[in-house]
Amino acid sequence: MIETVTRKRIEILADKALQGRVTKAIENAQITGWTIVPVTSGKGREGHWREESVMGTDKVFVLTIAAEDKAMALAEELAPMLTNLGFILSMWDVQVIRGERF
Amino acid sequence: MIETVTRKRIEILADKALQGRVTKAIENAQITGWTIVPVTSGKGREGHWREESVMGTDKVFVLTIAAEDKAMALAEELAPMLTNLGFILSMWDVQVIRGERF
Amino acid sequence: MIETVTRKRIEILADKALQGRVTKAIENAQITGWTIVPVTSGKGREGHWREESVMGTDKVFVLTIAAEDKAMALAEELAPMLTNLGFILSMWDVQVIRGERF
Amino acid sequence: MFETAIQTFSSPVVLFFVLGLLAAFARSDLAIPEPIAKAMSLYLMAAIGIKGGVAVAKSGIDGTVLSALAAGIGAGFVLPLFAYAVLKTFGKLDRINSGAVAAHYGSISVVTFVTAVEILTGQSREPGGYMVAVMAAMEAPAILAGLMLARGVGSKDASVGGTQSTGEMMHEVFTNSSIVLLLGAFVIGMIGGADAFEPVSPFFEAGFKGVLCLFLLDMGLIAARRMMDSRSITWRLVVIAIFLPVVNGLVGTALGIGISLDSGSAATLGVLCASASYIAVPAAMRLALPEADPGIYLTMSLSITFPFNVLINIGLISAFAAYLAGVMP
Amino acid sequence: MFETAIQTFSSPVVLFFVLGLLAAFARSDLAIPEPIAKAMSLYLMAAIGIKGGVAVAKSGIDGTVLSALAAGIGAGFVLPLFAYAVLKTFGKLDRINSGAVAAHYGSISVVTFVTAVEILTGQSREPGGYMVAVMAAMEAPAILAGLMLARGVGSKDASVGGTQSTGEMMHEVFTNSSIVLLLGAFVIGMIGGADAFEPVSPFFEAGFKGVLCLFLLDMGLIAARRMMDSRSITWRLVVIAIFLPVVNGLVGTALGIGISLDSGSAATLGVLCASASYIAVPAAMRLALPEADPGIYLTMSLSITFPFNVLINIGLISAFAAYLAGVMP
Amino acid sequence: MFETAIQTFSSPVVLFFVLGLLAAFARSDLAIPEPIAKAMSLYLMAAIGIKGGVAVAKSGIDGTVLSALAAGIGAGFVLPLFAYAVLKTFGKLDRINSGAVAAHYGSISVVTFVTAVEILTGQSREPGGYMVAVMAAMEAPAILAGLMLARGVGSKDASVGGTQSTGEMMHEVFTNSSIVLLLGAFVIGMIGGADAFEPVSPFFEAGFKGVLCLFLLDMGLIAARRMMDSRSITWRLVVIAIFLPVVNGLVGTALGIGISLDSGSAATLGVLCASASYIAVPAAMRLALPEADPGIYLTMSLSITFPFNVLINIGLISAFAAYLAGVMP
Ligand SMILES: Nc1ncnc2c1ncn2[C@@H]1O[C@H](COP(=O)(O)O)[C@@H](O)[C@H]1O
Ligand SMILES: Nc1ncnc2c1ncn2[C@@H]1O[C@H](COP(=O)(O)O)[C@@H](O)[C@H]1O
Ligand SMILES: Nc1ncnc2c1ncn2[C@@H]1O[C@H](COP(=O)(O)O)[C@@H](O)[C@H]1O
Ligand code: NA
Ligand code: NA
Ligand code: NA
Repeated sequence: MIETVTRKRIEILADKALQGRVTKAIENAQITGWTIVPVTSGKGREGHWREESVMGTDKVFVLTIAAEDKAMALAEELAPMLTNLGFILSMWDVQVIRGERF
Repeated sequence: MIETVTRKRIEILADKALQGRVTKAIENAQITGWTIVPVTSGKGREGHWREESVMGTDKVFVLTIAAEDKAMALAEELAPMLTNLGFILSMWDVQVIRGERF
Repeated sequence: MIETVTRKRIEILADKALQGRVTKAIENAQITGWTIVPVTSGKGREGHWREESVMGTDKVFVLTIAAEDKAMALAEELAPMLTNLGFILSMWDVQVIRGERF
Repeated sequence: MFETAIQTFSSPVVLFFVLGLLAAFARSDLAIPEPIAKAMSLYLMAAIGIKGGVAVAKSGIDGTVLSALAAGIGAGFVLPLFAYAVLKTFGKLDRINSGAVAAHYGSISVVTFVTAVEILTGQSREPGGYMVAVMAAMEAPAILAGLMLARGVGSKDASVGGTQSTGEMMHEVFTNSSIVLLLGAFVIGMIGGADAFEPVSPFFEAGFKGVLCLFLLDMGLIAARRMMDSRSITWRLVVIAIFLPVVNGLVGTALGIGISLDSGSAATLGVLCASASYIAVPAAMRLALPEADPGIYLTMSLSITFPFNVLINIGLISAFAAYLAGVMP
Repeated sequence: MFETAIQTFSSPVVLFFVLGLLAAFARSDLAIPEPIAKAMSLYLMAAIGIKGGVAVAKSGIDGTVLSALAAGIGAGFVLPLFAYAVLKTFGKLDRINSGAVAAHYGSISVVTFVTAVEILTGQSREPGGYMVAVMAAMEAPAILAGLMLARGVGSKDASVGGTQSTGEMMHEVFTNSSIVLLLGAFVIGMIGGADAFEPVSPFFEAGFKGVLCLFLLDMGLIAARRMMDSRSITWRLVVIAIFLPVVNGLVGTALGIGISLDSGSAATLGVLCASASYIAVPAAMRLALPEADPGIYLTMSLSITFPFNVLINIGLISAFAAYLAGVMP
Repeated sequence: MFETAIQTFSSPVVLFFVLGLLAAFARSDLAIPEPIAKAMSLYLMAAIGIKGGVAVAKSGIDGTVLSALAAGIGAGFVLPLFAYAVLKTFGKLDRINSGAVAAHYGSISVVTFVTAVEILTGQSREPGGYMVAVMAAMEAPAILAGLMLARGVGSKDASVGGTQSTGEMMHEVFTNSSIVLLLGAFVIGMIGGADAFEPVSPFFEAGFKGVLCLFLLDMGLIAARRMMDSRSITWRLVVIAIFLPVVNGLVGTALGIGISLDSGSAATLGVLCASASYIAVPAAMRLALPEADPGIYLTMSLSITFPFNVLINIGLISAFAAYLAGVMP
């Protein structure tokens, strides 16, 4: 049977305009990659938002898969943005194939 | 090291036209927020569908993060729609930072 | 309280042009369905890519929920593509309602 | 007849539709991006609405207009009853799906209307500008009729869709984006009149037919793909999806001649009755009757009736109107 | 005055804006797909830029042009100071939000400008082509002024936004997509001149007003939805969002007449001063001042000031300019 | 020569391309939404196809047309062989990537073709309408040649891409969306002829150059960003991406003059040979040869050869054609 290893998958909801700050943090944590998934609207304590690309209110999900220690380092680095910029972060364990890639 | 808490992440695949029923259920369950992710096509027992926004066959993923009790209350409320309207629901445990938000 | 069962959720990042190979593998594994989520850009060991639909560099996430045995069979079948075609696969346990569907 | 067919098949609009059908059947990956398809449909609604409004501002509202409006609205309420009966008996559909499909056939298809206007204008029988108003007025009545049939008039229904109040339902029907845009643009056209619209006419008029070509290319692609994927369609439903437009087309045309419309306008009323909605009504049904199966109503209206109307039935109706107008001058 | 109002309200552009507002208030699901809205805004920037560039290539740069440019840039730096003071004291906003909002009111709204040009041209008082250059020159100064106010000039700020260097900030402001496209198209227009642009004029000129109609439909929808969702807006901010355009409009118009612009151009300078950005500045703020609340600055500029300007204030400013031009000939 | 350069650089189409390049190099966030870019490419294919079809319907198919077609198809099969040899030896690419890149250079770039037609028409040397047919005929042969080279003719290949049957491969190449749309629109144009197309010409003809401006803006942005991100490009590949269009351009032009085409049509044949595909072929390769690296073939064709052709090589080829036509009258 095929071999899998366990990694952390981290998902950060961030403003598209500030996506670069998140991916820079990912690179600083020496994680090998990331992938961007679009989102179109949402609601939170600050109320309702909608993707309005003309005004630049868009958000995105930044996904990244990494070993636990790097994932925690990333979470640490992103923590202040979660508070100041209204980002949201969640993470969980996943099994991946060819774990040496992550 | 940064502190994380465990929450449930619930993901519901629903018709875009009926997205409001899902988010109303989320608000009824007193969950603080939700986020919409677009989807473009799929296949299930009822066959193949594609995003056709002219005819309104689009679907979306509604994501929400909540404490376990609220998550179960939401699942309970959504259960009839899963059967009648062909929605799909899955949920799993995630770690979040600043858990008081969820 | 509502009853849930545990299933595997598998997520494959693949070229949109090759999406059909992934969904064919899903059907070969006798999994009942799948859903496509768009992605817009990313970075990996091979560098940066962006969705450029004119040139056909788009990628997608193919999501599918299945019982563990089928999930592993699918992973087995997809393994060569992960290496040759640069796909990425991760999977984790989720709780679903009406588990007989998956 | 034969000449009409030639004319139909040398129209770029029709040829692009056929290209879409063929490309999808050949399993080409050709596809119009979703936001563009949606934008084209909004553009077409706005352009048609404005054109109709400006025409009515010019012509005014007289007896002909009022009787055409009355005929259209009446047909919108009556045709679903007939369709429902056929669908439930011969078609063997359940109540909910019969009601949903009946709503589609009682309502109208804006693009079929526009294609008919193109073809009739090519025959120098351009219908009156007020027919846009008739079309707009025919969008909603059938939705209401179909919903009542589906839910059983008066009966309290325990299904999920049924938990919605009639008020909510009416709100959703009348705030449906296509209906709002078509009527809104119509009113804007009436307020502004021809002078105000001169500056925007390069966009809304000169560009119209070209956009229609690309929109029909997309409809051809979608109609063919849907037909190939379809699982819920029986031969009985295929028969109905051809039978209803033929019958409704004849009835509508005769009605038009009966209330003394010119032959082009009467043919257009026939086409409106023959056409089945695939933009406004599916969107309304998804909200108001979510238990109904889009695999049935969309495949019938878009994949069977729409191509049949565009490729064959408009020609038949146009010939029938010319014949009737000759017989009863 | 009354005639101007009539003229305003029979313009298709304005009527589509009103349709958007009404549809959103009626909770219709009408929506323009996001990529289309974005593409329309890019198209409008490119078209305006080219038009201005071609106009300046034809007219050349003379004393009038230079003094109008100087007046515009000066206003861009000064108006935010006044706005900031009002927002911080009467408006009760904190420093960061006051600076962000001040940047919006000091900068300009391209669509308000275009609508004013439409309306003034309808009154045979078309402003000079160089006013596009003035508009382009007014985009950035207020962003810089607002950022300095928000960060406290000279003070080292420990906030997240403040970790960005001034160099990075300037880079982000000047490579903002709307500014790059507007200026780029302006330069292209100047290089090519009228001859080179004849072949592309069907696309960029003839289509312009129609696209503007649909863009304003969308802005009406978004403005109204944002207003209904808004949580952070107090009555004080509503007052300011009306008060600033009135005062800035009068000041700008007087300035224009003062430097001997014709009445149409002076009114346009007034409208530029009165208008608040909702495309370029929000995008720049999201990057350079992410702690500021878009719920405040976008709701004020897009949902209150923009409709006020389009529906009422352009008429007032135009009348005021005509009056001043009459008094001081 | 010098005049040609001036003409090239005052064409709005070229200027928008340069704006895109500059904006991306300056790291502006300017971007055309993806669905719009895709829609523009579909629009350009449809418009060019129709135009060519109408032109051939008018002129008929004579000896010149047939020999131009034969020359184009022949070049499509032969040029990849030469390119493959250069890529494998001097370029040091492996077999798969050499085959993939060779397919791109043997095939054609529709946008380069259109830009050349613009520039030649500006010099009163408009090529014959049948050149669209030649272009369409040149799209596919090089894809087949390149695939055979990449897979090793006759050899059974165990790689993932190789598991696909030749039948499937041919199906994917010929149902490729750009090829279907270009050929489909060509046939539609031939069936309808000029009369049928008059009503859609405001959309497909008048709008064409404007859309081309925005499309080239986007191509400039993408080409420059891809170049800045590129990791797999060596100086040897850069040299080849300049060398091949120069040689292929000279060969194609001489071939054109040799078969007695007028100097504009011969130059166009040269440009077709010189151009490298970046729409149809990459899409086909992604399916049929997924192991090849898009970072190589797209960067070479789009980021190096395309700008080189648009900014410099079209001018050179045009001058060479004029010279040859003078020498051999
Ligand atoms: N409980 C939640 N589950 C999923 N998404 C959330 C949740 N809370 C907030 N969000 C998302 O995060 C955005 C910002 O949240 P907030 O800062 O609370 O307004 C919201 O608009 C949602 O898109
Ligand atoms: N096993 C599955 N995994 C992921 N998505 C599924 C699965 N089954 C169904 N779906 C999605 O749910 C939609 C409706 O499913 P169904 O009601 O079974 O046709 C499908 O079209 C898919 O998009
Ligand atoms: N660690 C990661 N986390 C999330 N996505 C990744 C990761 N590594 C690679 N990817 C995605 O997979 C694509 C291909 O990866 P690669 O083959 O490493 O270039 C990248 O462009 C990303 O979109
Ligand atoms: Na009907
Ligand atoms: Na201002
Ligand atoms: Na070539």
